[in-house]
Amino acid sequence: MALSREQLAQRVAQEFHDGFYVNLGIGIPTLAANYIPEDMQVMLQSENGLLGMGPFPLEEEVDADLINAGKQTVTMVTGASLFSSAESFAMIRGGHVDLTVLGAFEVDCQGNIASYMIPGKLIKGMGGAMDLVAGADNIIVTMTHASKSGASKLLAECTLPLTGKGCIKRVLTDLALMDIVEGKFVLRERARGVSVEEIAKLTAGELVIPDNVPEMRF
Amino acid sequence: MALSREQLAQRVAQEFHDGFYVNLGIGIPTLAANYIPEDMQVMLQSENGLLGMGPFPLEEEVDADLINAGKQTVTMVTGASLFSSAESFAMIRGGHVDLTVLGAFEVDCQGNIASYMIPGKLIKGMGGAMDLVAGADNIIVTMTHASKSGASKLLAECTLPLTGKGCIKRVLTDLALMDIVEGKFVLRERARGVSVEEIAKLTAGELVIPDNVPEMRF
Amino acid sequence: MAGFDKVVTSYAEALEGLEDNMTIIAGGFGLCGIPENLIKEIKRRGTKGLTIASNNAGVDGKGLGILLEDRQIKKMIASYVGENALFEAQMMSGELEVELTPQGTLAEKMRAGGAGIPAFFTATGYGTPVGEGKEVRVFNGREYILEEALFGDFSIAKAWKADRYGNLMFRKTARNFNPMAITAGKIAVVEVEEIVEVGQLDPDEIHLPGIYVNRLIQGTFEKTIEQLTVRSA
Amino acid sequence: MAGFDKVVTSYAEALEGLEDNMTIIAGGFGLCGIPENLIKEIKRRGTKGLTIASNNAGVDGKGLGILLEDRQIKKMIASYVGENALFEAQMMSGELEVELTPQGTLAEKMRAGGAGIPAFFTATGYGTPVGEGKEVRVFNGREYILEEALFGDFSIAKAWKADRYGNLMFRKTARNFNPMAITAGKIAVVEVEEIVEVGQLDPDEIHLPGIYVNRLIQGTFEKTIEQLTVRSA
Repeated sequence: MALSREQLAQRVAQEFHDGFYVNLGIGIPTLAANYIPEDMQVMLQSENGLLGMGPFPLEEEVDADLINAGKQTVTMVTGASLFSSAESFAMIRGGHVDLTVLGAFEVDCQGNIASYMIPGKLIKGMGGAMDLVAGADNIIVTMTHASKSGASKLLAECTLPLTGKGCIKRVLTDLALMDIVEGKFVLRERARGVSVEEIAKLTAGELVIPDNVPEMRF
Repeated sequence: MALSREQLAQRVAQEFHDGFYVNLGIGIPTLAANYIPEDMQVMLQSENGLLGMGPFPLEEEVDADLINAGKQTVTMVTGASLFSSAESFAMIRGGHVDLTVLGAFEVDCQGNIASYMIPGKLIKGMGGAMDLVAGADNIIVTMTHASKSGASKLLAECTLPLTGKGCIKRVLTDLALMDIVEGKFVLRERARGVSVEEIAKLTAGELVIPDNVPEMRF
Repeated sequence: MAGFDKVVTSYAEALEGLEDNMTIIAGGFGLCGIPENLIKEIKRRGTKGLTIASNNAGVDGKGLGILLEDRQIKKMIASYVGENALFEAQMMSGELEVELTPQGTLAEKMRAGGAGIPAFFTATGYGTPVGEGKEVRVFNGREYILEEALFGDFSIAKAWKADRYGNLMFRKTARNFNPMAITAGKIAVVEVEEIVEVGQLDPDEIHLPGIYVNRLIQGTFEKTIEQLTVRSA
Repeated sequence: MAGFDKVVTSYAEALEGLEDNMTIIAGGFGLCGIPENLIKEIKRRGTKGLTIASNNAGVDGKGLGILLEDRQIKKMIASYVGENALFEAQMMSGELEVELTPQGTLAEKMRAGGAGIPAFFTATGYGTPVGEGKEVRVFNGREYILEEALFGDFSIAKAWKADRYGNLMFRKTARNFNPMAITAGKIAVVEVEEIVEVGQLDPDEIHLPGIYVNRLIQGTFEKTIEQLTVRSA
């Protein structure tokens, strides 16, 4: 069965390590913060100028001067720091953030990602996504494996304008976890009850299927 | 008579305006701070990260963490601010400092300046001088007009390695104040009792002598 | 104004000299830390043909969004404009020119403008529409594109506290683009919540030195929250 | 060390992994704000063939000057080296390679290294020996030269206060090159006068976030004054 949003977030959280500075994109990536193991410290970077983002505020804590990159009111954890957007992206572009998680419309087996624009339909802008994918060594893309009509979003070549070129090495979909290695998707894990054949059918880019593809564990 | 160090400093101070942010190089330029008119506010920038440099400290005020670009202990005036070297040179390079005053070995009528190196003899480094001359629109070079043996330091072309190219528009020597306009020195003022002929004799670069060259007034 | 006192007492004075077709660099992220009263003054003045660089374009009826109503903006340089229906309509119809710029590149272009760096290389946007027509160069085996600095005729920004010399402190994530925006404008105008006497700010804690600030005004702020999100106790 | 606690308890541990022929980016201006104990530890380790980027090279017997005594430095990248007789002697004899770099360019090269900017244009040094062999390009009618970023295997720096997460505050002009130096090293080692508990520093007043810091150690400092200048009351 395809992963729920919560399961996707849970699986993302398995990529966290103690002491990681992490930037979580809007949507499912943000949910992953709810699944940080209790014995582990992870610090969240918000690209609008906050390192050490905490949970949403209690009603009486709400502060218009304290928001995240999605413009939501947030709080700070103990040990947080605040800085300008230039400093924030110096941090991101300079590769100081340990893990970046963000969504996408399409990914291809060259490691390209398209996530910010559908010509003629959706032109909201890239925000910080282009800097995030260019700056991070360690990126996880979370997305649905295919459209509702069954069209694969894991392509041989992205059809939409790119957010970044050759920068994606790991993709988590509602069906599978895949690495991108030498121009091919490599299937690493599958959602519970989802067959390798089903994943293969919905993956348009070249797919490598190892002998053993375990189910994800939560 | 040639200007004394104090008179040079006094003449430099006449170039100050109320509300000017000024960077004063080591030596005579620094002395100019003693001649800021009482009814005028001038703020001194020290390129090691201080805007609002005050006088030397009293003995009991000395703080090893508070020095100027010449590594001398200093104080801060009320309204001072502190920042990193990157910020300091962003300020300088970005043209935010209103006036820069520094010394030189040679200047030529193309606006070139040589101030940091005598090959084989003196290789101490340029410090912040190259950034200062490249970043400022408004620079005054203070120097002696000629060497002790009478060799002009105001040349048709600098002989020493340059600190900056085509960036000097005003030179104050112990004999004269000159502007550099379209590849020529233009004599603006002369030291008291120094003749136009004497200045002309000690100026190797092309010199324009206006009809009226007043003596400096202090 | 004498010496280093940057304080002006009216918004009209704060934006004196702003003319049609000028370029403005604006601070703020979403509606957080935006110079809301300076934007209202631009609307009041009716200045047209503006090019504005700002991370976002406000929302309908708030922030830079109010300048769209009378079509005062000719061109917008921004990273994200998804919060504004009027903006989208004017962009789609071609009335409004938009230069989408990655957020980090936009911040760095403003900093570069203020810091005397005319251009810099970044990996951001290489191989994407942002990189089209820009020089590509390889450093240490990786491709980077050349991005040029941004300069404004004016900067408009919002800080938290200032002294009369224009030394500034920002508060929490309302800092965002404000410090860099201020450095990149020929005339930098800053509105703040509080102006204190000179000497009341610790020199070590000043976020941006007053040398970058030309005019300073104290205002009152709505501080609209775009996405009010709370948790229960 | 668990989580974000960056504190180490010995200088040996602080510089673990430093090997011959590595590159070090060092903070400090003259003898102000220099990581004096980390420099002493480098001397104790006897590491050789080092390339060091630092605004100055210390004086005889102080600061980076002590690394000249056993010829530990192969190459120095600095803006001003005039305070050090041993340095001058080794430079003149060719034992020591020196890359004189303008002070502002040096600061910006360090910042660029930390900020993912591989190269930038600056007017500083155009038409001088510094510009020789470097690309020249005209922007808005003025010539600029291309300067590349600096990266280190290690950074060594000195701050005033830190919390255990490595969030840093600097004091007065001892800030100087320290923040940028820290960002440009693969392993950034910072020594401070005081380590406080996490939460004791105001997030708005942190000069450099702990994300850039790998190892943190508390030390005691001589703070030698190079030019003691006083006025009388």
